[in-house]
Amino acid sequence: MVRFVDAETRVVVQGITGKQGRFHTKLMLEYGTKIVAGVTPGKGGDSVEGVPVYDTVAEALDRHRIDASIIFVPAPYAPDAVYEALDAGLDPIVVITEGIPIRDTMEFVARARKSDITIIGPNTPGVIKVGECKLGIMPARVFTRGKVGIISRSGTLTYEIADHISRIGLGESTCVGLGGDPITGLDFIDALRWFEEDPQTDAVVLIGEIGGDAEERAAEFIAEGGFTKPAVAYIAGRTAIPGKRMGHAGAIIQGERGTARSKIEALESAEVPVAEKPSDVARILKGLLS
Amino acid sequence: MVRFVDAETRVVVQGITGKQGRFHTKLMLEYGTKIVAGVTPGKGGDSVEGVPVYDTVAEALDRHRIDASIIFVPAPYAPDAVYEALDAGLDPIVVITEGIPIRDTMEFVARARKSDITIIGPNTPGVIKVGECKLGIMPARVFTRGKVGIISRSGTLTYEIADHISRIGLGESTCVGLGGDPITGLDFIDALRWFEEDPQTDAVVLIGEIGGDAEERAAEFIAEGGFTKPAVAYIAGRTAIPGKRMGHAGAIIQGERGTARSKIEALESAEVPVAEKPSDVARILKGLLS
Amino acid sequence: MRLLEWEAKEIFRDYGIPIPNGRITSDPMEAREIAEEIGGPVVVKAQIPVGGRGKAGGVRFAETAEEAYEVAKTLIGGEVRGVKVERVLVEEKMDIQRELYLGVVIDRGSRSYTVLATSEGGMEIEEVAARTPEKIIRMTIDPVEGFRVHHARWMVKQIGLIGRDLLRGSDILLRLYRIAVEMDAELTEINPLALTSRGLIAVDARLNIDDNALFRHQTLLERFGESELLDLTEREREARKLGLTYVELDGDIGIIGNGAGLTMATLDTVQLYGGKPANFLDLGGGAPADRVEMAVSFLLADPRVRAIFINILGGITRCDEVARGIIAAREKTGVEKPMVVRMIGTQEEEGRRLLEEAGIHCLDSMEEAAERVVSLLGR
Amino acid sequence: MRLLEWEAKEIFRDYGIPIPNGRITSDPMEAREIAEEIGGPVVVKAQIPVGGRGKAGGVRFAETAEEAYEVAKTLIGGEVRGVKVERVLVEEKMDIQRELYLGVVIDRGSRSYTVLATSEGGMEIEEVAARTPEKIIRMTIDPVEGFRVHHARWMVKQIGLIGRDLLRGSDILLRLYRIAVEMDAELTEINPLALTSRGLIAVDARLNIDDNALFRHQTLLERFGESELLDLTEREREARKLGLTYVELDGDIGIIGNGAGLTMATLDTVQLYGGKPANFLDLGGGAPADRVEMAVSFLLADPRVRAIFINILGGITRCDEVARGIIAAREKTGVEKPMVVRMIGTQEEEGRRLLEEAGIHCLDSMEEAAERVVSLLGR
Repeated sequence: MVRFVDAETRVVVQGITGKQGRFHTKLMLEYGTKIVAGVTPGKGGDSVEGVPVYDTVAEALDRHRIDASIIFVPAPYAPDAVYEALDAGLDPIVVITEGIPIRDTMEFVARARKSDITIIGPNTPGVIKVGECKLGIMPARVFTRGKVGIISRSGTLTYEIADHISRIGLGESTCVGLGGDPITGLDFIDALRWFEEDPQTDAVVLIGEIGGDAEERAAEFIAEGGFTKPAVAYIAGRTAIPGKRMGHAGAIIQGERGTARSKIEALESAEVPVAEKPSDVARILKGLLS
Repeated sequence: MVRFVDAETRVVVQGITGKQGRFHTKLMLEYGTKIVAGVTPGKGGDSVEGVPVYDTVAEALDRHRIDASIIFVPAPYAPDAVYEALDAGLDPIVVITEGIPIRDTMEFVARARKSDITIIGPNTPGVIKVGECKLGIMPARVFTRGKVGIISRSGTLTYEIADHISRIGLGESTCVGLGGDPITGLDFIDALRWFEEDPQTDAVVLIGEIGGDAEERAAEFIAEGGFTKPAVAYIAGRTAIPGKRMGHAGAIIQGERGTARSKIEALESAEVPVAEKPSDVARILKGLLS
Repeated sequence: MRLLEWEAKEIFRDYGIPIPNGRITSDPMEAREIAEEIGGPVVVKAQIPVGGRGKAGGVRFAETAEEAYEVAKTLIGGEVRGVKVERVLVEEKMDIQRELYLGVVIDRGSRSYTVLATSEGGMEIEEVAARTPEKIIRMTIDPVEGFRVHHARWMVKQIGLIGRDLLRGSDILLRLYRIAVEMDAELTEINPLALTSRGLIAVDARLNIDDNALFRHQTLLERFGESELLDLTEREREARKLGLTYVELDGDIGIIGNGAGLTMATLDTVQLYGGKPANFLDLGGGAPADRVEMAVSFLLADPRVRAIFINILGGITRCDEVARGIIAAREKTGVEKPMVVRMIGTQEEEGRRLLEEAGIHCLDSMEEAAERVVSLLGR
Repeated sequence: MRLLEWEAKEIFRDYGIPIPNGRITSDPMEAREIAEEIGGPVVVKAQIPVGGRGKAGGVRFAETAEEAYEVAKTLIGGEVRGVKVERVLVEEKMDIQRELYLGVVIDRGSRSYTVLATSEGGMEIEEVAARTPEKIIRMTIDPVEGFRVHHARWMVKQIGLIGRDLLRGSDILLRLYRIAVEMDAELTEINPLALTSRGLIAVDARLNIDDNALFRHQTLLERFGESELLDLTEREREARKLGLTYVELDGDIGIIGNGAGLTMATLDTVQLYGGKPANFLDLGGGAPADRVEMAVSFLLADPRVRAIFINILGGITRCDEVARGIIAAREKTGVEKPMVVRMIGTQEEEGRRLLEEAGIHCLDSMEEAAERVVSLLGR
């Protein structure tokens, strides 16, 4: 079963002494996230923003109760960090790192599934439970507490749409970035299952983009009744051309697969309205929820 | 839980078209073993001693109900054959092949343990339930049906001792060869657990040899009450010299570890009589059982 | 990184997969020599990084060495499917009895390698999937368990190989899987795998490497690095040198965004209002002023670009840095083009102030900004 | 296959494990040159396949190149622990601050690799295990899951490495594990791993390869094959060439059995009756007459052997083949030695008949036969 975060989630930051790790540890602490330890091999004994740093997750676990991990380790070493978190039983594991080889991701995701541990990412902005816990790099400012859940393959587009949802007065419950890579630990269906059960979520926004068939599979899941709350979608990349990678490693149309048209059609046939522009999402939601 | 064989066990012979495979298929059939299929990749459609040959175990399984496998495949390819049998869920898998690299054995044994499948061997003469099923290469002649179980690291020494036990009128129930390699799927303790539960076995003979500490661990298991029936042991290699491999890959004294003395002392302190000569085993047994 | 046929074949050969005799050349004279060495009918194949070569005349047969020379001369320097042909592969023509297909792809849904085999080789696997899906044998590989020889045997048996061909075919399939894993391939394909009098031979080869994994395949970059640029436009090659995430499109509105999704959405919205984007350019997260400057200057220098739309949602990215970059680009290039900036988020006020001072008005809404930039061009 | 120190170090170096500067030589003059190149105090180490070299004078220090020459001259051609020294390794002397131990062994009980580390380097691990077992950090590796860098970090942290040394130490330990797996090692050891001013350095190296896996390490056999024979006696080398499974012992009764366990039991029983076995010789399963002939001839040719005891329990092995082999050996070598044959099982009658005809009496019981052969020699 998928696991996200809340006010009680106690976190270790892997790669805490790097530039990104330091910066976001500060922002997450400011948001109220319970970061109890950091890990950077060879830097045991240091501290970052008052958070003690250990050489290994095992040592951090000897001293602290820890539930979840967020990983800022560079791509060549990130899989090692994931295995360390998996071995420690941390759940969820948020992998911020961009540029991890697909093969590595496939392998650690497979291991995580065997242990029933949720991996969010890689190449994700993370997950936020608005007002309680931010386990990621998203700007806090765009989120206000409310009833809309967001599942997204894109970072800035999430902020764009969340900003509209906040401004229109709906607000968000939990927002999760699946990550921009072709293979991610979490997919739309996993997240939809979670939101279906989440009492704090009344409706969900799906933000997709070209590449793969995750949106089509999500549409099928919804059509089959797997998710019953109101849902609205936005798909980026209507103008993308086949064979070209549009920024994200996962955003590429291969042959006739992965087009925005295919995704939009699938969602619409599952009776999920698909917004033409990002700003339409909030308006459609408002209509559905009133 | 360990699984051995009986009159109902239906068997596939992997590597059936090789010289050894053919020869022993004939002998096993003569003994009454239910060999229902053979496998040799590229030889699908042939038959050996009236047994149909398939290219893959999967195809054999499509046509026959099969429980167990015996493998006569040369060492470089034997691990592949084991994985094929494991994937098919066959149990037990008897690996006759000698000369398999230890690393390969460690890996397939680990996988078998995760699936709770019994691997007998490698480098084993196999297992026989006397009068019912011979899944191995042991000469049938030395065995007569009776009440003594044998667990052995050595082939010919098993036949030697079984011959005495047969002649003295006790006879054997089930005899299993653990195999002469340093790492084997089955060890003394696994087999002792099985014999403890086997209603047809009144006493057990342990035939050990130098190298490793399997006999010491068995002694400890017995001392702790894990096996409660009468047991007699014989240990080969009292005269072996350290650092020299005595025939079997596993029969080597390393430093001060793996000596016959250490094994004999451990067994005797577990109150298991250790015979000085092979012929003493049957005599001691007779005393214990009368 | 999409390898060319001959590059993929070199790797296949390194892994012990049988390929036809032949060599690569950029010289028609050498093509003749290669054909002479081969001493029989040959095939001359344009080495370009796009599919559908055959139908477009990029694969030609030659009965004699002289004919090979003529064919090579026509192909080299010419264009096939809009791509300039720099080199051809001259290979012995095989006596093909049957054409099969073997492939290893990444399946996003199951998050694992999927091994594919079909007896219907010679056409695109998508075509087979559409026409006769039941003829595709498919196996999803657990990344932890791996793909084993008995799986390979089972698969090639299903596509009709028996006896020695079953052993050879499963061996080839296993090696193909090893290539996929060890080379971090996104796609590994033999199509067709030909059954010939000499046994099974990989007549065509495809191998696409995961760009994220190139750091552990340095020798690959050294061997084949140059051809990686073949399917990029001039402008895309230039952008790559600068480290910009840029895709060329055929419109006239230059687009800069931060984040792949937002930038794509910006293109889509511009188009929705009737505009035509000239490009995709994603600044990524937290771009400093000099990077922004580089991106803006790049578009200012593009003669196709008649107006620029910059869409920033500041999270890690700071609006003041973006503003400084924009201003510096305009000053240093001295190029004036209509510019619409939408910018909100981190350090928004400071950024806006800087832009206003430089005479650039800033908008709040991306839709409004898109509408504006389109109307600037009079649509 | 037990590699010598310098051979193991070459492999360690291939895998990126830091080792001292130095070279192997069989010439004292060259030892001087190496010492000159190194340009400081050196250590000259006899390359022999037995432990306990140091205490036996096989490892000597030299302050100058001249001294290195002298030491090398003493060692080369001499004996250390009963083994002739053919080559020495001349290496820079390290300034050792601490001596650690890292090792990867095969643990029969858990059926897996076990990784070991201790801060008490420089002595045999068995000694540490006996004296201060609590100082050995031990990790059993699931062959399916493998050994990962965080495991390595955790282990080296336990033996006192911190900061950069923790990263280097875990890196070395991970590489050591990779060697164990990829080289099919039974034992892989760095002892001591020295903490020096230049960082961590593998001052001594051990690497024993699983003989059963040598088929996939052909280059290893090519590089180091000859030294594999160093710890065999002359007679054992000869036997190996003939493909016989033979171990030399110091008695006078030649033993031949079929099956390792039965042959060992035969030695034990002979000794029990007061005899002294001259060897272990296992025919294996199903030996044909010519193989038996070769084995018997081999013992007939051994001047130490005063009587031969052949113990056969025929399963796959056929008694008639054994009998033919024995008779052929006697006839062809023309050597007469007292011979006791115990032979039962497959084709027993035919075998006995053949032997009786040749004047060799056959016994049923191995104990009886053992007693007989001992009494033949008058004990």
